[in-house]
Amino acid sequence: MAQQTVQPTVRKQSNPKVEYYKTIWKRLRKNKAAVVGGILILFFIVTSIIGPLFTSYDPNEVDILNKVQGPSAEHWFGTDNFGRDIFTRIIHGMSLTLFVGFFSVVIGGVIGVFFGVISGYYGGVLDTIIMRVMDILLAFPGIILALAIVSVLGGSLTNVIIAVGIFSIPAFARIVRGSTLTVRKLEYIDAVRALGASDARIIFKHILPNVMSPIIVQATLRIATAVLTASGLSFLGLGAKPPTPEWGAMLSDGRSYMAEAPHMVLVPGIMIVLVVLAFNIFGDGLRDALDPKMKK
Amino acid sequence: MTKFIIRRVLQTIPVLIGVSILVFSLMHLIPGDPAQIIAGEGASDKTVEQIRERLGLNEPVHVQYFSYISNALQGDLGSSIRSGRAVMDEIQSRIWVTVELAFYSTLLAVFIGLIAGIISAVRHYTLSDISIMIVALFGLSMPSFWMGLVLIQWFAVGVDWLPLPEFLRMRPSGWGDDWRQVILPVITLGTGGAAIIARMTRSSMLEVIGQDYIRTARAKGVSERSVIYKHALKNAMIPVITVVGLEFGAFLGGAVLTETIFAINGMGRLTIDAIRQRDFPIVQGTVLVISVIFVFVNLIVDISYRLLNKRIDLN
Amino acid sequence: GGSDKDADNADDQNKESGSEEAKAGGDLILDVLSDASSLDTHGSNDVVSSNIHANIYESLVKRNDKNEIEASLAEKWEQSDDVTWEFTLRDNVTFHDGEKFNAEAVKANLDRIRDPKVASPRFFLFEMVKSVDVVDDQTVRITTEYPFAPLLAHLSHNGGGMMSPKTIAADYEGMKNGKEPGAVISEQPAGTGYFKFESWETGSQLKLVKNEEYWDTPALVDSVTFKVVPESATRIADLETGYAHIADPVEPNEVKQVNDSDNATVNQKASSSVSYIGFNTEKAPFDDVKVRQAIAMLIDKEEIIEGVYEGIGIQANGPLAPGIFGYNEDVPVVEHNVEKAKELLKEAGYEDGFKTSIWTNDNQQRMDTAILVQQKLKAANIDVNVEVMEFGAYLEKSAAGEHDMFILGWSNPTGDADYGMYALFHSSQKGNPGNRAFYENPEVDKLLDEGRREADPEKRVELYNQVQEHLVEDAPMVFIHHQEYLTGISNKIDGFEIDTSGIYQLKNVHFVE
Amino acid sequence: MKQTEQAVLDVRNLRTSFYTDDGEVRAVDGVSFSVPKGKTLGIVGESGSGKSITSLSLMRLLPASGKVKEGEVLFKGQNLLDLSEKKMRAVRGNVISMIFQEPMTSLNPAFTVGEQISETLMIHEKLNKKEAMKKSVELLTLVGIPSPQQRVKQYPFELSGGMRQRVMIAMALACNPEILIADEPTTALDVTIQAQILGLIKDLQQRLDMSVIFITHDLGVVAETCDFVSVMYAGQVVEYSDVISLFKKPKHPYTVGLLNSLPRHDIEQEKLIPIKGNVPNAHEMPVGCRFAPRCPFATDLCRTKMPELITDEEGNQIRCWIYSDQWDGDPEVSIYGEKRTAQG
Amino acid sequence: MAKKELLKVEGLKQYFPIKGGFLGRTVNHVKAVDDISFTIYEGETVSIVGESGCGKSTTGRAILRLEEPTEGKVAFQEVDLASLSKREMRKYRKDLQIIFQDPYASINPRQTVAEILTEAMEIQNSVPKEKRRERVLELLQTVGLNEYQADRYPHEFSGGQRQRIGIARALSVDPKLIICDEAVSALDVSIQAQVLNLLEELQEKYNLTYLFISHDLGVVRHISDRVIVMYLGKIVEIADRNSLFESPQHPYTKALLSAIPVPDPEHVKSHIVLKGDVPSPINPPTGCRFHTRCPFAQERCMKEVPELKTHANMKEGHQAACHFIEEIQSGEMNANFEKKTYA
Ligand SMILES: Nc1ncnc2c1ncn2[C@@H]1O[C@H](COP(=O)(O)OP(=O)(O)OP(=O)(O)O)[C@@H](O)[C@H]1O
Ligand SMILES: Nc1ncnc2c1ncn2[C@@H]1O[C@H](COP(=O)(O)OP(=O)(O)OP(=O)(O)O)[C@@H](O)[C@H]1O
Ligand SMILES: [Mg+2]
Ligand SMILES: [Mg+2]
Repeated sequence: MAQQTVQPTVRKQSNPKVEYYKTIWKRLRKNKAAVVGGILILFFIVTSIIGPLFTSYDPNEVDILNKVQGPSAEHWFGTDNFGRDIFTRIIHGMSLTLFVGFFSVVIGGVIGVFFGVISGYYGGVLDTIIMRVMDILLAFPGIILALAIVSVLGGSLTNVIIAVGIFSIPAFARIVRGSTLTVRKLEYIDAVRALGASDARIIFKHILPNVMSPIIVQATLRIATAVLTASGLSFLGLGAKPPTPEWGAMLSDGRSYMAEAPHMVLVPGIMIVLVVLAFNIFGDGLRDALDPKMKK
Repeated sequence: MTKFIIRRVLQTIPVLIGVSILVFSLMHLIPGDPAQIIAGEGASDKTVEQIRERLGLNEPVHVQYFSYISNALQGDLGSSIRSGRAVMDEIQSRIWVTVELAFYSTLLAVFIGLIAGIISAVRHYTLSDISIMIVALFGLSMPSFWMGLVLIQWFAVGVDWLPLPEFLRMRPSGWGDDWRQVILPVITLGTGGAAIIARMTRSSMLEVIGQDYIRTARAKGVSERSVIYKHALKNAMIPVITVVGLEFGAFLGGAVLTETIFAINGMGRLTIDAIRQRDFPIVQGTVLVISVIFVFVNLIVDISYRLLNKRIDLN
Repeated sequence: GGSDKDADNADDQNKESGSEEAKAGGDLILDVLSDASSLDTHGSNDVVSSNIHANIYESLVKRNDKNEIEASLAEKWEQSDDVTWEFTLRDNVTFHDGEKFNAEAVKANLDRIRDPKVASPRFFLFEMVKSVDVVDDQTVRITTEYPFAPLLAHLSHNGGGMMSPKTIAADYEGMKNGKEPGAVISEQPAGTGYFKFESWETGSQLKLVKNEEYWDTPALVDSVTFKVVPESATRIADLETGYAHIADPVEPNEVKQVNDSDNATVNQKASSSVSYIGFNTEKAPFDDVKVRQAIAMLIDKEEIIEGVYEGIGIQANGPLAPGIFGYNEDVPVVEHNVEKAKELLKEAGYEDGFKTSIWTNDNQQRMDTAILVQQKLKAANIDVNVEVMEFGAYLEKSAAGEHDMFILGWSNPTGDADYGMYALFHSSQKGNPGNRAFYENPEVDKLLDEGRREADPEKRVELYNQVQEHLVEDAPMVFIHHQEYLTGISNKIDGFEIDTSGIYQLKNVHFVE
Repeated sequence: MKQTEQAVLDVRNLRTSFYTDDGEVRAVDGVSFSVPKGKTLGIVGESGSGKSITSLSLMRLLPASGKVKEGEVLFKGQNLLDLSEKKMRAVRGNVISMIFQEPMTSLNPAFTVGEQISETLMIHEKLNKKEAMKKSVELLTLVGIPSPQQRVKQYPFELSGGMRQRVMIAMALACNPEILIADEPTTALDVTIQAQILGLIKDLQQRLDMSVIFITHDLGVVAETCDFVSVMYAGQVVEYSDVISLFKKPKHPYTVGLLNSLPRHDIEQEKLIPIKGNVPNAHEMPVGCRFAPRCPFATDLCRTKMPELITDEEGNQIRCWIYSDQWDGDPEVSIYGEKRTAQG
Repeated sequence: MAKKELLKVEGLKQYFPIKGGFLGRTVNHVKAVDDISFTIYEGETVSIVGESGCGKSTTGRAILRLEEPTEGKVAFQEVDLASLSKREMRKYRKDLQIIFQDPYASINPRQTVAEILTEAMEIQNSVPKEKRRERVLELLQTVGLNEYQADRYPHEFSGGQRQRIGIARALSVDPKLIICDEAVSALDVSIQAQVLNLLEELQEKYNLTYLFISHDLGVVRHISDRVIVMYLGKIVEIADRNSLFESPQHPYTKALLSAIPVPDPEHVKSHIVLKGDVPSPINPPTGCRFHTRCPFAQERCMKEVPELKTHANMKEGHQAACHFIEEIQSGEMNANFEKKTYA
């Protein structure tokens, strides 16, 4: 069978590991969307860390006299119904939003990946059982699950994170299972098996690293979904506890002022869009960069 | 084919049992006593106890579950502990509106998503591709409830060029009275789906366009138009259809926010209200029905796979 | 439907005259927050359901706007001794289903609400009733187990609404076949009220039509449709676009928007309810009255009313709203005074403050209140954690006494001090029945018990005044305000009223031009 | 030689490049050959030597990143590279047809075999659906598929690899093309099936008087099916000759190397003599002769200057300094002498 | 030469279940390998040839217990591998190694060459930790790679070089038997020759035994001592190399040999073109599995399974499974062959 030969790259004096990541990095850099998304994400992260140092208000300081004011020089994004500075709250809420996105994906990802890999690697009855359970989770209306969790554990950011995390388990499990099935069939897995490697070694050293790219891509995209879901939960009154400046909650607080003070709804709304957008764009770019088929 | 369908239907049984156990245990884990909620803030303990007795809530949980499931197997999903109406009736009067909403939203999503995705794929890396994808990403990133609120604000407070309060009229049942009522909720719900489908179509088309058989078609002298719309699209539809199925499912379960904002009396709101009121039978009923529909939609998806690509062996 | 169209035509004709005269007919549309849970007046205990019930059912007596008991289905009544009451019924009344209203009907209703099999959530209203006897067709006798002064007030409550005995019998029949109590009644409710049930699509809308055979002057509009619109912004949109005639409730911060619009105004009506911040008086540090008093002084009620309720509502000094029977207008006012509060805390040994939590359910105003409280208590170094819970969980956990501070409200549909205080402060009512502060004061218990049994209104007022003084002293709660009902009313209609317990009075509503 | 014979297709100095992230890849860099009427030209060479890209360049079916930079593809004197896209479409599948290596992936999984064959007929012969289907059945009979009536209604996955390849052939032959390009048509197939297919192509060629371009890396196949052979190395033609002389008297050191590396089942060999080293990196082609780094005869001249493709009096072509006047190595060197004899 | 048995396969069967029906029951089996027996002696190279799907790889995998065999015994140095627990088997894996066809898929793209080789030693603990690096470099040299390439990633190597990495990995644990599953099929001829020569050198140097799986008869003739021909899960012929190539006995072997094009334009050769395709191993033909394509097939072939044995006219050690070997050989039986000569 004829095989397209990948030519040996004979570049000298370069660390191969660095070289490997350099290739990905290079492709990633070529992808304009990924660059824009990455810069935005970086911007958000940096702002969420150092931003609070530069705001001149306390995010929770009530100032009834100045409530519901439109944007002005003192209050760039105006004030809310307690006279709190929306700009300050947005900045302080940024880390929360990123937190929710990040940790819920970590929870969903770790559990989902674990079950997906086990399912795909061992197959058989175990696979059937795990996948049926995932079907149950998938068929179970997510918002109800979240509602139940938040009701059991109480409304807080942590619980929203748990809820959204559980939401995303089936997605990870399915993707990882699929990739595991492909990787498991590859000959190098048989080769290490023939060397006497244990299942644990095969899974952790050989399968996981090779199913990483779909996981990473899924994770970035899921962060976006998580942020949206969390804000939806806040909208239903199940989000972070007040007066936490979580954006979904801010948005929900502002809705009865929509006519009077649209900025209360527009500002957090647009911020959510921007963050979600950034992760989506980046995730997309990453997918293209990691997928050799998408190479121009 | 029939054999396949029967098998798939049988396979859903364990899933549904799992779902019912899950919802049953969740509902019982949640703090909040239905008797107390029915009795209200100031009812005496005696009243609460009487209600609890009447609802059979004093039985051990597993007894409650088995009596529930044995009734359910006989087609009796019980009755609402709040209104006393049969769960089936409650669901029946709401399900169609939700299904319709999901259906129209899916149609919108597919229609816009496919067109955008194909254009984007065919002209990939051109300006139109990039702008379509940017718009799609925006659609995807917009919280649906936010979009709903903004739409309502526009239409209600009125921009002069769109003075159509009819858009906002709440419907007594279904969409009977005025088709325009359907527009805003469907836009609200369908936008995200359209974006997802557009992106899926694009990547699927790009993948297919690189396949050997597309080259074969060109080598036969087939026109470019035919290559795209005949040879590529039919193959590219397969992953898109999966997404369509999942989206439909998500629309069904996830319409709560849209239903709340547009005062649509659908399954989502029924479920949420029932959870808040600890109306166990209703919650169990709605979750089961939504799960059944979800499973059913996936079955349809699998059948359409088969119709699109005879290769897929249903067994 | 058709009536809508008729109304429009009528509007057109009236345009020329421009006069504001009452005009019969038309379909009145109300956007309401949520749906009734049951049409069985014994079957639920929420305001939304009551609002529907009030239009279909009538009670033996009713309260007028001055909080005085008036005749309704009972023409007159007398108390033969402390525990026996005799009611003479009107004889020209029939139920919507054609049944005659008589003493049997009254008995059937009052027996049913007390039937443990029915397990009515409104049982507490008639818990003290020992028996209901038919004296003759037009006379009914009610005997209570102990002297119970507010019986008439309780009878005026929606829970005392009269349903057709035929439907009651049918409902019992249904229960035999495994139906839930009230299921049959909800399908075909029949009362004596000025509106008749027409149709109900649960979760979506409920329609009532005018009762042409009403024993008194009938209602003015042809029909009333209650539509469920959970999202406030959407209700306002409906009102402003003229699609709905009444929107209830309007959020405090939307009042301005509605009043500024050309086609609607907000109807404000003082209520008989109270909002409060309670303490778990069994739990440290709130078992120390000084701490409670200190916090009462730290909280700035005015700021809460201004900040959360846009200045709408009356500051509360006690649990009873002005106008309620037993209201004490001389009760001392707790002033907002940070310095004094700090002193008290110092005396109590909490000079450096403490950590605690405040619970609320996911109601926007209560959450906002919690935030303001949190801010205010910071002044005394009290670190408050706001816990938001979903209502069901909130009720269960607060009834179990797991809380520190909590925000709740209490409405008073009977307009009597007993309803307004017994459940909240009597030590027998701890937990679910209402005393979530777990307040216990033997003196107060005694006064409340006496208040119930005392027949003489003068003496009762005296007893309740004392209770209110105790409450200020003991501070089991910080009473924040008596809210006002905010209802959006379209300029197309007139004659709308709402009573102090939040029940719409739709009899005189009519369309105008 | 055979230059006298009429050439249906004449490829002159074809150069095709890909423009990738890493720069230009000259996949085809100076390819010339001609295909006489009714004869078979074989193109051999290792993987990546540019065989497929050459054929796709002729058909103008290069992927988006590829471009023909230079050269002419003369079909009966007409340069195909100058045709409008529309005219080119009329050529494809009609005058020049192509069969690809992977029969499974080269057929559209979503359409029946009949639909796919008919499509060609409907485009070029303007047949209606029914006629086209009828003709499709005939074509399937022609390529030796049993019960063609049923087969036309089946989908590619329902056929075995060999049958799929027959369908591809039927599709290619539908409009009686003058030239058939077969790009490794049997590589994915088993030997016994390969034998069937090769026999079939040969058979049809004779019956329809087609010219065939046969691309393969299997020298055995070349020996059995081709009249002329073009040997490619790293994007260039290094040797072109009739098949007998190529095997008997190979001239290019690479051709010799290939033959020596080949294990044979029909004779016993002591030892294989491999070519040293690897095919050069597409991005870092040697400056001189591209084979020089692996060539046992290479001199400084070879390493610094690229030899031209020269045509000898017989019409055979060779790209090697040894046959030029400038050769600075051993003047007595005899390349084909290095070839192991059959008796090993 | 007294030959020492290294591997003895007896009655090996490998059936793969086909799931289907309600609730995914097993409805049928792919009889990938159906009762085969053979022996490999130390230091020799035995090849298995046959068309795609005839069960060559499955045999190799079953020997290594990469798939648990359905039935049969695989004795390695007289120890029945099938009877070992998974843990014990892992120790034995040191002696049995495999090299795969696809040089791209058979090494983990995320490990450097050194990591790949070290891991093998680590798993078997065959080389002390401090000596591993040294051994890696040694191995690289053995397979003709350079030391400086030790820390490179697979994508930086060409196909032939990767195959060398695969060989080095197999060698790293000092195996006795190496199964080469199409180990050179994916390589270009010029590279293939390099690798084949390497394999031969290593065999001499370390007294390795090869089970060489291939469909390329040229390669097989070049490298093997003995050859096994398989058809649809069964062995149809076993013989030493010369005997097989010079006097093939089974009609299938004959057809196979004749179907291969010879790189010599002057060699005019008649091909036996078999009709039809290889039947499905799910429902293999009854009797002799080759009868559906065999030009000599008789009634008997459809009913009786022929035994693999040495017929009268055959050399010692040459076995074939056909009812009519002798009749065909003597020309008594007429084939309805389609014989054909190209061009
Ligand atoms: N799309 C592409 N982008 C960049 N380079 C390409 C592309 N397609 C082919 N090439 C390069 O062009 C050269 C020639 O490829 P080609 O497919 O013609 O080889 P081949 O001789 O047909 O090989 P094989 O025997 O493997 O089919 C190779 O070096 C390959 O890497
Ligand atoms: N895991 C499996 N499950 C089901 N069937 C299998 C499995 N592995 C192999 N088979 C089937 O067993 C048969 C023999 O396969 P095997 O891979 O051994 O063939 P092979 O002779 O190595 O072919 P090739 O030359 O194509 O590599 C084939 O029909 C194949 O489809
Ligand atoms: Mg090629
Ligand atoms: Mg194999």
